[in-house]
Amino acid sequence: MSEPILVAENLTKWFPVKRSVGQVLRGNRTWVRAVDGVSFSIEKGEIFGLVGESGCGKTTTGKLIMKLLEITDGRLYVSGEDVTHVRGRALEKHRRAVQMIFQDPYSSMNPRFTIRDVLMEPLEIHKVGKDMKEREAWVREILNEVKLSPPEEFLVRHPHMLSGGQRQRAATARTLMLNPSVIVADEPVSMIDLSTRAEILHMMRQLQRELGLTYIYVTHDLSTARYFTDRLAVMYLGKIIEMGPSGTVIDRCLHPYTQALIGAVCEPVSGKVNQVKDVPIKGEIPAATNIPPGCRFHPRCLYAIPECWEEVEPKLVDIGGGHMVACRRHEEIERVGAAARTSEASLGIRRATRIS
Amino acid sequence: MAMERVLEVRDLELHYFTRKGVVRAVDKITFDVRQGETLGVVGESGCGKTTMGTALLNMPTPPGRIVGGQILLDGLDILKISEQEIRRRVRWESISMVFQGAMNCLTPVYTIEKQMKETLQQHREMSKEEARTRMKNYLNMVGLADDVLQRYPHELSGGMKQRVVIAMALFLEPRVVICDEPTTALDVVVQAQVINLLKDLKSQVNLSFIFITHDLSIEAEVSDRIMVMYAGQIAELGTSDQIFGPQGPAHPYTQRLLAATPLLHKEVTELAFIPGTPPDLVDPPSGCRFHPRCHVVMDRCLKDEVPLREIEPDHMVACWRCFHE
Amino acid sequence: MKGARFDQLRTFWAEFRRVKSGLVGLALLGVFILIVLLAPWLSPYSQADKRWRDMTYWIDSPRDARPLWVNWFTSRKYTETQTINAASSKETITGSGSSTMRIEEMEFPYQYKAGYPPNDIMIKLGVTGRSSYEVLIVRPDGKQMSYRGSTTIEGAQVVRLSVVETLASRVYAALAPSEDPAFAAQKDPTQIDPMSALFAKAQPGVFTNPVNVPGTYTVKVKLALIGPDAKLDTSQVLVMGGVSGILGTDDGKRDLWSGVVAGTKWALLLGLLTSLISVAVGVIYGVASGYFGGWIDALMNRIYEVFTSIPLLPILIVMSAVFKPSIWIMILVMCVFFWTGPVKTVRSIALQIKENAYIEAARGLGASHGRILFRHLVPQLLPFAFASMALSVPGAIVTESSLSLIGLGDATVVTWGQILRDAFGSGAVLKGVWWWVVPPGLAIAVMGMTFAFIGFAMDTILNPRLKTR
Amino acid sequence: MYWKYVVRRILYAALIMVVCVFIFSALFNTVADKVMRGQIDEQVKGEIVQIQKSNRGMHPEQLQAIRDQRTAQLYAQYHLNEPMMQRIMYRTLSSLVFNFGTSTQMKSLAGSNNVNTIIYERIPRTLLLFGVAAVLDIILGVWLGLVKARRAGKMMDRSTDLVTMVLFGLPLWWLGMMFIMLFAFAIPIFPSSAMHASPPPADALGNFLDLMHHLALPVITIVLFGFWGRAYITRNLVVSTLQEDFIMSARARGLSERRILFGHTLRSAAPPIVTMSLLALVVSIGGGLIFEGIFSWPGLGNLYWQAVQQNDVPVLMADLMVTTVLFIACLAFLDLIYGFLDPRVKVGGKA
Repeated sequence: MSEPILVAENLTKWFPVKRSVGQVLRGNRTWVRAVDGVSFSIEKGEIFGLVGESGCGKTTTGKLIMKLLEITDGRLYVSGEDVTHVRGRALEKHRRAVQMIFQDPYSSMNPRFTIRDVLMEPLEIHKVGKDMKEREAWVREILNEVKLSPPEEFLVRHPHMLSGGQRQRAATARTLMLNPSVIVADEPVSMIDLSTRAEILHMMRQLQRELGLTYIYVTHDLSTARYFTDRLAVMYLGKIIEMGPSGTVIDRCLHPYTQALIGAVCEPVSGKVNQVKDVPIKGEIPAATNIPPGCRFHPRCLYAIPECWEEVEPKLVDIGGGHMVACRRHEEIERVGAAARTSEASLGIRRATRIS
Repeated sequence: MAMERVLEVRDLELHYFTRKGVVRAVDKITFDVRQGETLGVVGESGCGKTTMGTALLNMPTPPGRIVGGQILLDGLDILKISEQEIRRRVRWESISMVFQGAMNCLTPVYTIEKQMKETLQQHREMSKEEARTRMKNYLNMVGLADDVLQRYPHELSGGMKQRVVIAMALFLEPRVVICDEPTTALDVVVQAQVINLLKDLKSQVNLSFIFITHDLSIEAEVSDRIMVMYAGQIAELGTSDQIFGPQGPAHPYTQRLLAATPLLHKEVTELAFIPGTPPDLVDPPSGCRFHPRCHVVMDRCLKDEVPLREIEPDHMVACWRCFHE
Repeated sequence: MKGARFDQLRTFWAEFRRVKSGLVGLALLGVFILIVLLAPWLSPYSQADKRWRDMTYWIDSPRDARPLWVNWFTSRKYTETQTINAASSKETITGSGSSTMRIEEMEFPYQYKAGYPPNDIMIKLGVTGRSSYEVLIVRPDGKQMSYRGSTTIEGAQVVRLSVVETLASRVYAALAPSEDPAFAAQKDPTQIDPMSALFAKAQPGVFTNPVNVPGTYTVKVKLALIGPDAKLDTSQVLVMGGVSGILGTDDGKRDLWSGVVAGTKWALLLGLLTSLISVAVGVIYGVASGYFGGWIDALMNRIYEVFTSIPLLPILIVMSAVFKPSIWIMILVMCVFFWTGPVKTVRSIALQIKENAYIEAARGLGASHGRILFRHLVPQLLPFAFASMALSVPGAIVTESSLSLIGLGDATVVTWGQILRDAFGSGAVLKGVWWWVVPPGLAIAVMGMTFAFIGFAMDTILNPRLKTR
Repeated sequence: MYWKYVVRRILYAALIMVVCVFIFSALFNTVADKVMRGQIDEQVKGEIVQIQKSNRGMHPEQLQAIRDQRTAQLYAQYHLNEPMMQRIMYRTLSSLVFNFGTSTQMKSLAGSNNVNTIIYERIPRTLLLFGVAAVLDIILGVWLGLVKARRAGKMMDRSTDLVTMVLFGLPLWWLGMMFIMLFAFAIPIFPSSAMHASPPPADALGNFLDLMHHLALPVITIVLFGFWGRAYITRNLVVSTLQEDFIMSARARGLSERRILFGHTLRSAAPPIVTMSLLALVVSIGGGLIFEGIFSWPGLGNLYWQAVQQNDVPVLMADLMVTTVLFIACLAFLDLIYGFLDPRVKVGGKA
């Protein structure tokens, strides 16, 4: 095993909730526990997926890694260095090492900038390159890298003159300007048409191989996560509840929440029209201000027993092969689920095509 | 399947008259909706699927205008009757619609009860008690408690609003319910719940759905027949088995779209994609509109406009490759 | 990069060009700017701006005269104001040395063209040294009346016939015989209107119901220059008519057109300066408030609310009454209360922009707050800033004129408000002196309209939702 | 929930008022002090003359001592010898309890020189004039706005927009002058000034009609000047509400156009329409107060003219304070209406 490039230890982000005067006087402090103690480590050249529903803290985790938000508690190491509370020069270094691709390609670039302005900005901020000429050459090189060629044609365009896919390529190009080692990709394809989605992911993977990049892929879409990532962590209410190699987590999931998530996914295969989807979960996601005691998933869990809310929250435990799960009943669940799984796996049939 | 046709659309044309020129958003499409089935309409953004949905209510958003074709509702052309007639006989009475972004489809200043009652009273003569019972019945049917009636829209979560809107679309028992991306803004779990709800309702009430979405996977879950749209036209129209079955779809566009969708329980190393971007509908490509992006393009595709033809029972395709002449 | 900026300007202009009212606004603005630039050539009284309140500067123009063009619309014409130079002059020298006396005899023929008689006739004698004079007026019907200056005066002689009391009695003496004797006996000679009688037909009713006779009225002046050093330069007779200039005159003889032209400069200056400063402050305040958020936003909001809770004009009135500011201080004080205008909108726009991922992207790249504010946020707000600047210009002008109206303006400059104050103060509204009240107000209105046209045009471009097509 | 909001908003208005009064007190501290010293000196001088009259034999030095003592006593009574900050606080406090002292020149109708009396008799008149105008303005404005919205982009919409723009930079009081010249002199159908004919009609009905007659021209001026602006705001809000999804949804439900326009569009746009129109109106009244002077309408606005002309600082200050209080009250009232109309505030939730 190689050296981990990014390590998060008990990463925590609590946002204070706006309070009324009365609450301040009574000394009530409430917090939105957006990220509530998350630990993982990512190796160089790995694609690590963070999946979960909206509000589970996956995007906040991404922003903590970017240091766009102050870390409330815990530690964050990049390339072995503690960057939890860095400032000044060290933060600048961190900014060059870790970059981010945003979800919405339509809003991730200033509409008044041309692509040249967009790509020049990181160089201007970090004063990279001797002169305009050198910078411009670098910009062209990167544009070729993300397959926006010929560069001349794209340099003078404004973002609105590009298609969604092209925009996301340009956004990727921007992240590459500073030679980063880690890229946080926050739902990079969720707003792109299905027909071009695969193209973007393909390009990203190619870049990863060529440049030795490490990705943190934040998404709610399990299907692309399975396709794109090496390892996967499933988050619920600010905590990782299951983590491991992508195939294992999806095909042999043990946490009831992961099971519900997977059950909810739609797949383009026939014969499902008259089947009711099996989503083993109840109720709605609680607010992050009011996290249930014990196991935070227990109010929605179909397997919950009194221990689940009476005793402390279960920790992530390794059950072999790097597969980790935070559920006290995972062994029983595994036994029950083994039979059902065989039928589910058969759904992934290869489709024949008429032409080609 | 020889089921009764509820809605027949013939050569429907809807154009947007913009400064840039005439956008042919819906360009001569012909299809029908049968009693008790769900017809899925799928396509990329900007292919005209939502526009088509509003056209069925004869409610194009300006600067759009229906410029040709027929919409036959049980044989009656709703494009020929007066606005008042449409309001009385078509809208909600026969065809109701769950709009995209249902969160914004409830008037923020009224309680749910007021909005539902208002709609009921517009179409049905009934006592207060009857109305109340009916509203409660339908709310319960979509899994909501009675007390939702007294709430204002902002007091409900997104999923609840979605359910209210669905309840409202159903409670006049129309012939056809158009659902425009009813699950797009929702989380995976809630989305699955809404899909289950729709499936459930379909088994309870005998009405037809038109289910518009950009996501093929969802169509596979809900639709009996699937209509694939590309650039304002129908590319392929077939049953769920024909499209998603082992045989696979016929149109190269559908094929590629399907191949671009990753499968959850299958290790896939390479996904397909379609190069290029959808065409500008002010000046669409000649011949087959898909030809610039097609991987099996022929000479003929560039020149001749391609008709929609039946290649097997219930399976229509608009592709020169598929016609054996 | 320069090219790109230019491109955006061009698209904005292309959009703007479609809004006709906006173009009209721009054209009007151009006219106003031309008026300011060409003021010295446009106004007959080029020093109107500096000497507006200097009564001696206006001595040569008629009082309460209507605009010239009024004659185009009335059947009975008002006399035009005109200057008559001596048609003939004769010099006789008597005595020598210190008792030298030169008698200058001059004739000023005045062609009177019926209608209303002149308001006044003023004889200006450009004398250096001591002199005395005698005036003889010869009417077309041969009737004459003379008047002699009572004393010898040092320096220039100015005779205003309308205020010379003895003239009234001379006119009376000359015309009373023609008047109905019964009436003439009752009439007090000093109570007649000498000007109307002077130009009236000698017939009964000459004092009560005068019928004006056109013809040549000659003013003959006999001037005695006393002493060897006494000299006569130029002498003129000014007929003060009932109409004068493009916009007439006020009761202080000031030419209103010159006043309105002079006011244009101040209106533009104070309007643009106030809106520029206050919008700049407001935009930066709003952007900062929206961008930083948190307690900074909360604090800035509170300050903003205090400022908006104070009624603008009342506080300005009291401040002006107490501190008596100059126009520059006034502009500054207006800014203190005007900056709140764009804040709320700017803040909400900034909040919206802030939500865009590119702001976060810039932060992720390590951009400083300053860079994000001035490179990403402020440029986006520039079109809005221009629109709100255009829309706040009229407010500043109206505020200044309101303060002036109530008597709190800077009296050293001529603003449209000052002119209106003089008009209202001297009862022009109640006397119906419309040519004094209408033009300055109309000027304010047209300038307001100019900026409203421009501002609303920009506003429609910026709010596509309001577009109807 | 709504009541909690009401209480909070009123408390907040009170707080803002305190801050404003404090700012005024600090800003005009020096002038107010000077005026007060002048008044005290005047009063003491008068008292000394009285003393001189009653015991003639008094020694000048003795008189001077009495005078000094009396002056010092009064200075102390009005806190004039204290440090500046304390004087400002004292002034703030006395202003907050509406204790504005005595005027230097002006008198009330009854001849009192108590500033309160002078101010109080004017408040109802200003409220009458602008209240009547505001009601008509809103009614006409919303009506025209709806008509405009229904014909958005048509001739009628554009031409009224033009009027709005033409009137945008026009001083209200100038329009008043024009109307006086037109309708009080050229075509004398309205009186040009004041609230009542002099002498006023004796009977109640005649008195009322006389008041209405005098009220008519200023009210017409304000309404004709302002309702275009209200229409413009209403039109824009209605047009943008018409583009909302819920309107499309209501139309799809088969509701009648009338119901959509009045029931859904207008009702949903009502909170911003009401508050934005009223806000614009209140602000324009803040700027239009001196309009009263043109019509010699004896209200608070006219008081500014008179106080400025007579240089009566206490009256001017008091007028400012009272205007500000009314202004803040109006703003608070606006928010309360908004809260009442918008269920998101009324029933809670994000607002």
